[in-house]
Amino acid sequence: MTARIGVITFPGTLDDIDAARAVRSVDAEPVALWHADADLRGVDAVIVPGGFSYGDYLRAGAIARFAPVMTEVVRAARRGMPVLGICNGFQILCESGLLPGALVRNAGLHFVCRDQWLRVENNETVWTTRYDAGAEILVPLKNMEGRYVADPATLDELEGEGRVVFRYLVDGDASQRYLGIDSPNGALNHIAGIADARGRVVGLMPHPEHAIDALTGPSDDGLGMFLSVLDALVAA
Amino acid sequence: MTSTQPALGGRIDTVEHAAATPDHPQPYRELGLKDDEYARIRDILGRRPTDAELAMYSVMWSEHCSYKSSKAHLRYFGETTTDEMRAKMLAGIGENAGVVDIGDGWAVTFKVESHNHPSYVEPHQGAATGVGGIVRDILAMGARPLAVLDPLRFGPADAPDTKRVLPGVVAGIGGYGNCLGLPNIGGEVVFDPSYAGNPLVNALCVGAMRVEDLHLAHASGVGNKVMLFGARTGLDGIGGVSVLASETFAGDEAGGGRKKLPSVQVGDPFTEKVLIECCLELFRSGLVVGIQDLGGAGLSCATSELASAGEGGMRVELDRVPLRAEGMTPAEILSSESQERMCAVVRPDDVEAFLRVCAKWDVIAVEIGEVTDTGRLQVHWHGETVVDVPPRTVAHEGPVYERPVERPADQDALVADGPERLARPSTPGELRETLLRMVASPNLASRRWVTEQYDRYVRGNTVLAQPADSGMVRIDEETGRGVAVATDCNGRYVKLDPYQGAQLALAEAYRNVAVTGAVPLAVTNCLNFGSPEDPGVMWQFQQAVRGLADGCRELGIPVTGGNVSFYNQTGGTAILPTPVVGVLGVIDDVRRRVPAGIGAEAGETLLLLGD
Amino acid sequence: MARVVVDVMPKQEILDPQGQAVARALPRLGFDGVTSVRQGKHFELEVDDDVDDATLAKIAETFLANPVIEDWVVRRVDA
Amino acid sequence: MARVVVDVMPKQEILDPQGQAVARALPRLGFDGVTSVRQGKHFELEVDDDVDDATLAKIAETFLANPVIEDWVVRRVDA
Ligand SMILES: Nc1ncnc2c1ncn2[C@@H]1O[C@H](COP(=O)(O)OP(=O)(O)O)[C@@H](O)[C@H]1O
Repeated sequence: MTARIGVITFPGTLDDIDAARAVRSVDAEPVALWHADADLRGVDAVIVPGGFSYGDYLRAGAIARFAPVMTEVVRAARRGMPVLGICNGFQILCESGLLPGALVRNAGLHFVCRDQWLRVENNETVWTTRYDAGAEILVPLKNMEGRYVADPATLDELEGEGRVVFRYLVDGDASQRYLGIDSPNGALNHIAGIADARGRVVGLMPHPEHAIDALTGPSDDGLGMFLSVLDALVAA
Repeated sequence: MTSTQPALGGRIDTVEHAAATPDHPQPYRELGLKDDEYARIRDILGRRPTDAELAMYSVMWSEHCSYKSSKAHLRYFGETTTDEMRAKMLAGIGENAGVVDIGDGWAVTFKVESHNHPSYVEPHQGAATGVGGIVRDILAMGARPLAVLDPLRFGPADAPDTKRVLPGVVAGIGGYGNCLGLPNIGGEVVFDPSYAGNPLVNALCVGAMRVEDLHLAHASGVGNKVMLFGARTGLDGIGGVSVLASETFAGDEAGGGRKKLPSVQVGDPFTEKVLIECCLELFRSGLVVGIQDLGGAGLSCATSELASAGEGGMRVELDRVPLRAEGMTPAEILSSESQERMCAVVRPDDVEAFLRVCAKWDVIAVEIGEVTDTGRLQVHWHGETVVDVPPRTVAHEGPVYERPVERPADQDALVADGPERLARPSTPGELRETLLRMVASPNLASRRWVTEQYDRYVRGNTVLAQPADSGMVRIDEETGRGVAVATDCNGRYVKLDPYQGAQLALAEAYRNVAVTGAVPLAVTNCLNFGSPEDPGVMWQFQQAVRGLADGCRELGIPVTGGNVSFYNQTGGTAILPTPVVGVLGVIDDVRRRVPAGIGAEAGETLLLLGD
Repeated sequence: MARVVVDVMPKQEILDPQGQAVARALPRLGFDGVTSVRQGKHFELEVDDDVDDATLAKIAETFLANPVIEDWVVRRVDA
Repeated sequence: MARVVVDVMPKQEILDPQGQAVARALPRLGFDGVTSVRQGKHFELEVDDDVDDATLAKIAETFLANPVIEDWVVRRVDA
C-alpha cells in the first residue's frame, strides 16, 4: 500500500508533470486533480504545483484560489491533510488564506531562474522530516513574483513559532546587490517557505520537484520533501 | 460580443459589385503591390479584386509570406538534398516546420523564425509574439512543443537604444516562454553597430510527436468542417490593410474610416498555453484532419494555404468569426494578425467532440466553413460573396523575382583589409590588458543577465541548457532518448565571405551538437539580410544559401526548413548578413551526454583535436 | 450601463520596487523634481446599472485587491 | 509639493489579456453584471511645485506609457 498524492492542474499550470514525476519517483501514486472538479478523489495529500494559473494576470494565484477544487483543498487542509504549494502553488495557498502573507514582484523586477541554496529551518513539518535541521540544499528557483511579504505581527509569529521552513542562503550572493537586495528577490527575512501552525500545509517558492535527479536538476535535494510526506502517510 | 454588421456605414465590396465596377480605383500600391502584380490579380480573376481579395493577395504576395525574392535561391536547398539525406525526413521545406525521424517511433520537428521589425517597434510584445508564432508552427505539425532557443542581435551594448530594446526583448521572450511552460535551452546574444536600428530577434522551437501523429496542413475531404479556435479576432497587426477601410469609405458619414492602427500585436501567453493543451488533446482524440496556425496574414493565410494544399476548395462564412472589435470589415478580418488562433479541418461527425474538448479548455471554437469540391476559396459575409479565388494563386503561386545579384564593388577592399595591420600585444603587460579587454567585452561577457530571466527547468526534461554548447532535452523518459539543438552565426565572417561564413555557422552549430554526444540530423535556418533590392545584398544571400546547402551536402544532413527576413537595415545600411543556422541532433540516451567544461576532477588529461 | 474605476495601490509600508525604479530613472532621463513615485493598477469596468456599490466594494476587496498588501479605491465615473 | 496621478491603459483596439482574465473570472466568483474590464497602470507621483504640466505630459508620454500600445491621462490631485 502506498500513498496517493493529488497534483492539481489549473489552466496555465506548468509544473504538474514534474510534481507527478517527483511523487512517482518516491514510489507514491500521483493522482491528477482538475481545477473545475470539486473532488479530491480520495487522495492522502495534495500538491498545488507551479506555473502561471490563469496567466497570473491579476495577481499570481488570485483567480486560481476560487477554483472548485480549492474549496475542497481548503476544507481538507483544515482537517489536517498534508498540502504542499510550490511557487504558483504557494501563491495560491496564500491567496486562499491557508498560509499568511503574500508574494509580490521580485525586488529586481525581473523573472529569476537560478539554482538556489536554501537552509532547512524546520525539519518537523510533515514535508521536511527527512532533512537534518539546518541542512543546506540546492534547488531551482524560478519566478517573477517570489518576494515574500507579511506585516510585522505575522512575521513575528512565523519566526516565533518556527514556521519559517526554508530560508534563502544569501552569503556571498552579490548578483543582485547593485539593486540593493541581498537575496534573489528581496523576500522579508529571506523567507523562501513557510508552514501553517500544525506543520501540515507548507508553501515555498523554490522547486523541489525540479531537484529529484542530477540529470535534469542541480541536485536531488528536493526528494526529501516527497519522502517526508510519504513517511508520514504510510505511518498513519 | 458576436460578429457585428459593418458599422462604417459603407457597403461591402462584393464579388458581384467588383464585377460591375471594373474601373473602381483601388489602393493596391499602398498595400505594397506593384502595377504588374495588380494586373496579374485582375488577370487571374477575370475582373478587379474585391477589397477582401485585394487584402488577401497583398498580404500573401508580400515578401514575408511569398518568399518572392528568395524562392529562386532557396530551390538550391532542394536540389542539393540527396535521397540519402532525405531518408529520415518526414516533412521538409514548405511545411509549417520540418520533421525528422529520430528512431523508436519518435519524430521531432523544429524551426527558427524572425520577429525583427516588430521587436524594434515594441520590444517586449514584438519578441513575445515571435515566440508565440513559432510555437504555433510546431504545434500545427501535431507535435508537443518542448523547448525554445533565442538567437538575438543588438546594437552596441552601451547605445541608449539598446537599453530600450534589449531588456524589452528579453522580458518579452521570457514572459511568453516562461508562461507557456517551455524551457529555454539556448540562444545567442551578439552586439554589433549594424544592428543598432534593426535588432534581430529570432526564435527557435523544437517539438516531438509519435511518427503516426504527424499532422500536415491540408484541407481534404469534401464536407469536412473548418473550425476556427483560440482567441477572438481583433484589429491587431492589420497595418496596411486599414487603408482599404479608409479608401472605400472615405467621405461617407462614418467620417473617413479607420484611424491609423498600431501594427503591433499583444501576446496572451496564457491563452496560447491553453490552446496548446487543447490542440494536443484534439490530436490524441483523433479529431483533426488538417490544421494550420494563424500567423502573419491571419485567416488569409490559413484558409488559402489549407485549401491550396488540400484537394478541393473551401467555403468560409466570415461573419461567424468571433470578433473583439466592432465594425470590422471582411478585409480586416481576413488580414488581422490577432495571436493565439488556430484553424482545423474536422470530419462532420467529430465537430461535437471537437467543441467539447475546446469547451473543457475554455477555448472559443466555431465552425466557420467547410471543404468543397469547387476548387475555389469562397468567403461569404452575411450571405454575400466577398472572395471567390483559386486558392493556389493566393498561397502558392505568387510572384517570383529573379533579383539582380552583384558582388559589391568594395568587397575586395574589405577582404584585403586583414588583421595584419593591427598592433599585436608584445609585452606581458599588453597581453594582460588585451585579455582583460576581451573578457570584459559585451560579446564575450557572461550571458547570465539574460539567461537568468528564462525558465530552463520547466517540464523536468532539460538535460543541458546554459552554460552549454547546445541545449538538450529528454523526449522519452523510459529510454532516455533525446535531442540536442544549437544555433550559431558570426555575421562578420559572413560579411567577409558569405559562402564560407554560412558554412562556418553550420560547422559551429554542428560541432556544438556533436560535442554533447548527440548525432546531428537536420538543419534549420533564419536568413536575416538587408534589402533584396540591393544587388550586393542579394549576392550575400545567394552565396550564403549556396554555402549552407553545399555544407549540408558535405555533412550529409538536410535543411528541413527555415525562414527569410529581408529589409533588415537602418536607412540605406544593411545589417551584417546573418544566416542563423540551427542544427538538431539525436542522442539515444541523454544519460550519456557530455557536459561542457573541463577541470571537474583533478588529473584530467587535456587533448586538442583538429588543427 | 455605468463606468466604474478601481485603483489598487501597494500599501504604504510595502516596498514598491516598480515605483522606485521609475523614480530613480526619471532624473537620468532629465526629469527633475519628482520626489516619489508609486505604481499600482487601474481597472476600468463597465457594469450593468443594477450592480450596487456594495457589490462593487466586494469585487474590489475580495478579488481586484489583496488586502494583505494593497489598498484600493472604487469610484463611479460618468461615461 | 503637488500630487499627480497618471493612468495608463492599453489602447482600445489592443488586446488586453489581463482585463479579459478578470472579466472572465468574475461570473465564476458569483459576480454578474460586469460586462467589460480593462486593466492598466496607476501611478502616483509627488512632484515639486515648479514641475509644469508640459513636463508631466512629457514624462507620461515618453516614459510611463508606451504610445505604440497605450493611452494615458495625467491629472493633478489635491493632496
Ligand atoms: N539569448 C539567449 N537565450 C538563451 N540562452 C542563451 C542566450 N544567449 C546565450 N545563451 C546561452 O548562454 C551560454 C553562453 O552563451 P555564449 O557566451 O554565447 O556561449 P558560446 O560562445 O559557447 O556559444 C550558452 O549555453 C548559450 O546557449
